[in-house]
Amino acid sequence: MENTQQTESKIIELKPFADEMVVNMGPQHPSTHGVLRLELRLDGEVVREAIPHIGYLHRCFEKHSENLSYPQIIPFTDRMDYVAAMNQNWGFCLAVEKLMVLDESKDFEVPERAEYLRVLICELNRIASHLLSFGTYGMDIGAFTPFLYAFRDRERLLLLFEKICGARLTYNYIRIGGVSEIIPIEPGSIAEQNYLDEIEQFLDYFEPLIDQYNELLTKNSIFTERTTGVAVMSAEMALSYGATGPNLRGSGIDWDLRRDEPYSIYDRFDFDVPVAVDVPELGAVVGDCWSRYKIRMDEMKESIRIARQILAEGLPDGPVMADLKAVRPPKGEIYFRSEAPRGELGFYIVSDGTPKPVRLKGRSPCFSALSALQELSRGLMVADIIAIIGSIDIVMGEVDR
Amino acid sequence: MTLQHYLVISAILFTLGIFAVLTRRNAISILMGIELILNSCNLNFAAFSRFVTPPADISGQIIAIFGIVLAAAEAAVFLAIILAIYREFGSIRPNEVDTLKG
Amino acid sequence: MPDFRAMFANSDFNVSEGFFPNINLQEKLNWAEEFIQNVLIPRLPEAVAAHFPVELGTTLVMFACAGIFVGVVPLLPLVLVLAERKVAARFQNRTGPMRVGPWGTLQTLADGIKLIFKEDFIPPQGDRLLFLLAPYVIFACSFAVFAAIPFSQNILVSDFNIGIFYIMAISSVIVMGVIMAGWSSNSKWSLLGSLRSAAQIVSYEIPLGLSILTVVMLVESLSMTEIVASQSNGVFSWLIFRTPFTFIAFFIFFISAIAEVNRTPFDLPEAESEIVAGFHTEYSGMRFALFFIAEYANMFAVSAIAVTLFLGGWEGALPGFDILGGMPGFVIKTLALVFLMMWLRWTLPRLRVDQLMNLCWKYFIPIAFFNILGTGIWGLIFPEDTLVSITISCTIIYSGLIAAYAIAGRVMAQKPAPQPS
Amino acid sequence: MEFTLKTFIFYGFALMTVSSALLVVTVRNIVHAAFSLMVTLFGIAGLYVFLQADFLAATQVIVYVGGILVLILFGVMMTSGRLEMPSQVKSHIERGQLLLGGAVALALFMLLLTVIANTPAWKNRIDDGTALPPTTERIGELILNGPFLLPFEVVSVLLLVALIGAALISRKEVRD
Repeated sequence: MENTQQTESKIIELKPFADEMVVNMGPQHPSTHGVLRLELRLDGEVVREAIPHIGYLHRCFEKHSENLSYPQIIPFTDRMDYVAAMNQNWGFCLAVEKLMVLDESKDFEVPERAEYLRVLICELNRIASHLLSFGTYGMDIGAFTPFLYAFRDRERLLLLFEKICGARLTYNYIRIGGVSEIIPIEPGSIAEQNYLDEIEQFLDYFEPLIDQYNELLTKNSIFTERTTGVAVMSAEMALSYGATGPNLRGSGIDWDLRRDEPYSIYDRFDFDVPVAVDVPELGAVVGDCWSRYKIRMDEMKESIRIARQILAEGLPDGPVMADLKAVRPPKGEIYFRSEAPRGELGFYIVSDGTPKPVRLKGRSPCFSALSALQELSRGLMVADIIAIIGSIDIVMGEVDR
Repeated sequence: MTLQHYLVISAILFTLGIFAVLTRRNAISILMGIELILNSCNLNFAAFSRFVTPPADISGQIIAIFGIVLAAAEAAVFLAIILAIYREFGSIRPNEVDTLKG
Repeated sequence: MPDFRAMFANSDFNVSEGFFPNINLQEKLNWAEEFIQNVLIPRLPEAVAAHFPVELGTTLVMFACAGIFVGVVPLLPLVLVLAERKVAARFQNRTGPMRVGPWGTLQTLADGIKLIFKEDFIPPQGDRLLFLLAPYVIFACSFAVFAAIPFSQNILVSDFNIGIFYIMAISSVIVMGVIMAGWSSNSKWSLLGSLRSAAQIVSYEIPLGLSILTVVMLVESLSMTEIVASQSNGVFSWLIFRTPFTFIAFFIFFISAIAEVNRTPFDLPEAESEIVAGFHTEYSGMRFALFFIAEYANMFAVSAIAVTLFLGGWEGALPGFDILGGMPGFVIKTLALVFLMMWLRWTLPRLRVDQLMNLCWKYFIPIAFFNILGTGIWGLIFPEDTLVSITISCTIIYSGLIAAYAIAGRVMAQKPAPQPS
Repeated sequence: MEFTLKTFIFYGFALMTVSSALLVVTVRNIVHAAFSLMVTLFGIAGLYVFLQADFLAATQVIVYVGGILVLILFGVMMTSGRLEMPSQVKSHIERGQLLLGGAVALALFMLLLTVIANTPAWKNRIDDGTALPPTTERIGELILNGPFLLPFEVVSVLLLVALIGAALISRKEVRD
């Protein structure tokens, strides 16, 4: 009896809050968006601490890349953010292209037609990515129907991608120096016209739907109750955690690489960068889950605007691939960042002049955003954790790489 | 069925309740014993109301209803105290809760 | 209420009318015996009749009735599950199940058969006994509720004089099954779900009961048949239109009922995106099917209660629905409410725990108390239902609705579409 | 006494009540004890039905099973952790407690049986099966318009006090 009492008192000392419960949310959980594992220390329903554990999807992509030639790495980037694989391809290709022209002697330019195709496809891909985010966020909050609406529309987009590159999820479409020519679309051909018409039809069909979705979910009072004012990420906090993309703009910071550090041909298009503002009617404050979510809904409209401008201009003539004998960048290193749907996608590449990189490092936006989860979730409830994960919109393939 | 049937049942319940209160070492078990006792009393009231008083007089049932209400109040306060004790001592066994100052 | 003793006494037992005789709690156990005494024995040969074991026969008759009941009522969830899937599919631009049977009508049957043959997994670290018992507790309670639901004048199992009170009592026992299931699974998700569920059901029982109380105050009876009988003078004698307060009470009742049966937007106990599946996370096979059946039976039951209490029950007052004692009208009204529940489920997101509790304790319970007060005052002013009282009541309801609509419309119009940037 | 279906069911309820009450007292696992208490309470509700106290039976189920028992189970789960010690560590004191408690309880039971057996006048009163009028209305009248008005009000105040008190006691102190 004496003994047991002693051990008991020890236990009490070790565990000061007797009413605490430790729950593992994930890696197998319906709404951790893949294989994120959260170690929740709960006091009833209130979260004392949510500690993210990552690495369940780690594939050593960066180490792997050291033994691959540059074009061979592109399919690996597909698997990073598999929801927006086009943008991942593009980010990597942009970095390599930049690396290639580091040495003044070598000079090549991505053909104009390829640039247009890249912007068009990547903006459509951004819509597809945000659609998925919208749908799953609805499902996280408990509304099942928006999810199926989102997938219905995403399906049409995937068919468009399939038509141009043959794949639906991992495209490997954007190549170093241009875009893939597996399914060639001749300039000025009927095929090209048909393809652009189909995109136009999709945009005409989809644009009014965004307003419908806003009515269905964004302004739904239960949805706003659940998401407004929850997990407010202040501008300082967003900056210090390195949150980018919609998460940063959701915190009220007006920053978009497409506009502020224009790469490719983004400076030719006219588009706005949605930034969160307080919406008192709905109770939304800058930096809460609702703002982050709303940025994505607004960005879809901007992507449509860009795509429409391209469709209005028409694709320029010319080749879609630069005249590159071999991808063999000069000695040097480069860090290049681009605006992927989930934020700044950066690639740091060190080259020693061989066809394979010496070192490659990806800077994935979700990883940085996820690191804010621990601070954001303190003192909230279990249901709020789900709302936060959905609103920062992580893709585990990109976090773990 | 005679009145005695009910009285014997209620006597058994009462005894078991007393036994639980005397021997169980967990405050919640003791609460359950008390509930048994209260129930045996209520059963007695209802039985007497049926067998002893004239059929139209159902005062016994009303007393039993009051008994149920009291049991509810008692359980609520009891469990609140148990929770407070558990937070303080990390145990709800009465013989371990022996500190007068919190 | 017709005198059923008299009906039995003249021995001409009309099966179509009186197969489910009305009984009173005071006459409990008597009807089966009388059925044997008055209907069966006179038709038996003399020699058999003299030695007929009446007690045993009574028991058998009662078990047979129970068997019919237990056999027939579970068919209801089978239909409702299919209906839910089809309704959901229509809401989501899909077709729903189409493969099994014509238009997928046999899909639930196929699923049920599949579930029967699935492995019945029992968590090895859990509490085996309680784990096995829990589905039966929930199943039994949700079907015991049907014993007091009057499908029509004659089609009801039993007319308790405390009918609605009995229903509340039985449905409050479901909580125990939920806690049992959650605790015995030895899973934290199950435990969280069951505690959520218990807290939710216990809380929402209060506005539910208070809303029922307004009806009971007007009818001055707890008996389900009497509640329906008081609504027999056309649509405007339905209790929902009787006073403005019962109109509010109906909505409180219905929303609380949705919370009681754990459906969206109150489906926190089984919120699949938060706590996996709540209290039935660890269940599989037939036991899971039992939970599923019980859930849909509950859904039908609360809708049926809402129809009985507020929407006139079998007293349809809709032309053409008086066949079979008004049962089709009753079923149609009930299914309309069930459809409303499905509609809500496939449209709305889910609340959070604290919001759920806020809604209950800060809004519903005070409003429900206010309703009781108002109904009492209304009863003092208009002791009898007259044309005047109903006219005043309907006028207040309609003007209130119009005012609410106008205010809501103005608020919506003022709200600019939030446009960041 | 004639053995009818009614008596059969009565004995069923009685057996259910008593045996599950025995389980409540003897079972080690406190959650099992709570669930057997549920069966006991149901059995008692059944006995109330036999006493033609239908309102009381429904109240019993609503308040006890739907309310108090849920509270008890919540209490068990909130304080679970190291509830029941393994049986080996039972000390002498507790064995003595068991013996003493058993003796007291047995003596009490004997005393009660003696009293029941020797009570005059109405001791063998038989349920003649006469139907009582519905009780709900009478209860309402007696409580709200009769001699039980004052106790009713007092009880309602008591409930309120208990509610506030319980909320106050179990409220979590702000840890500094």
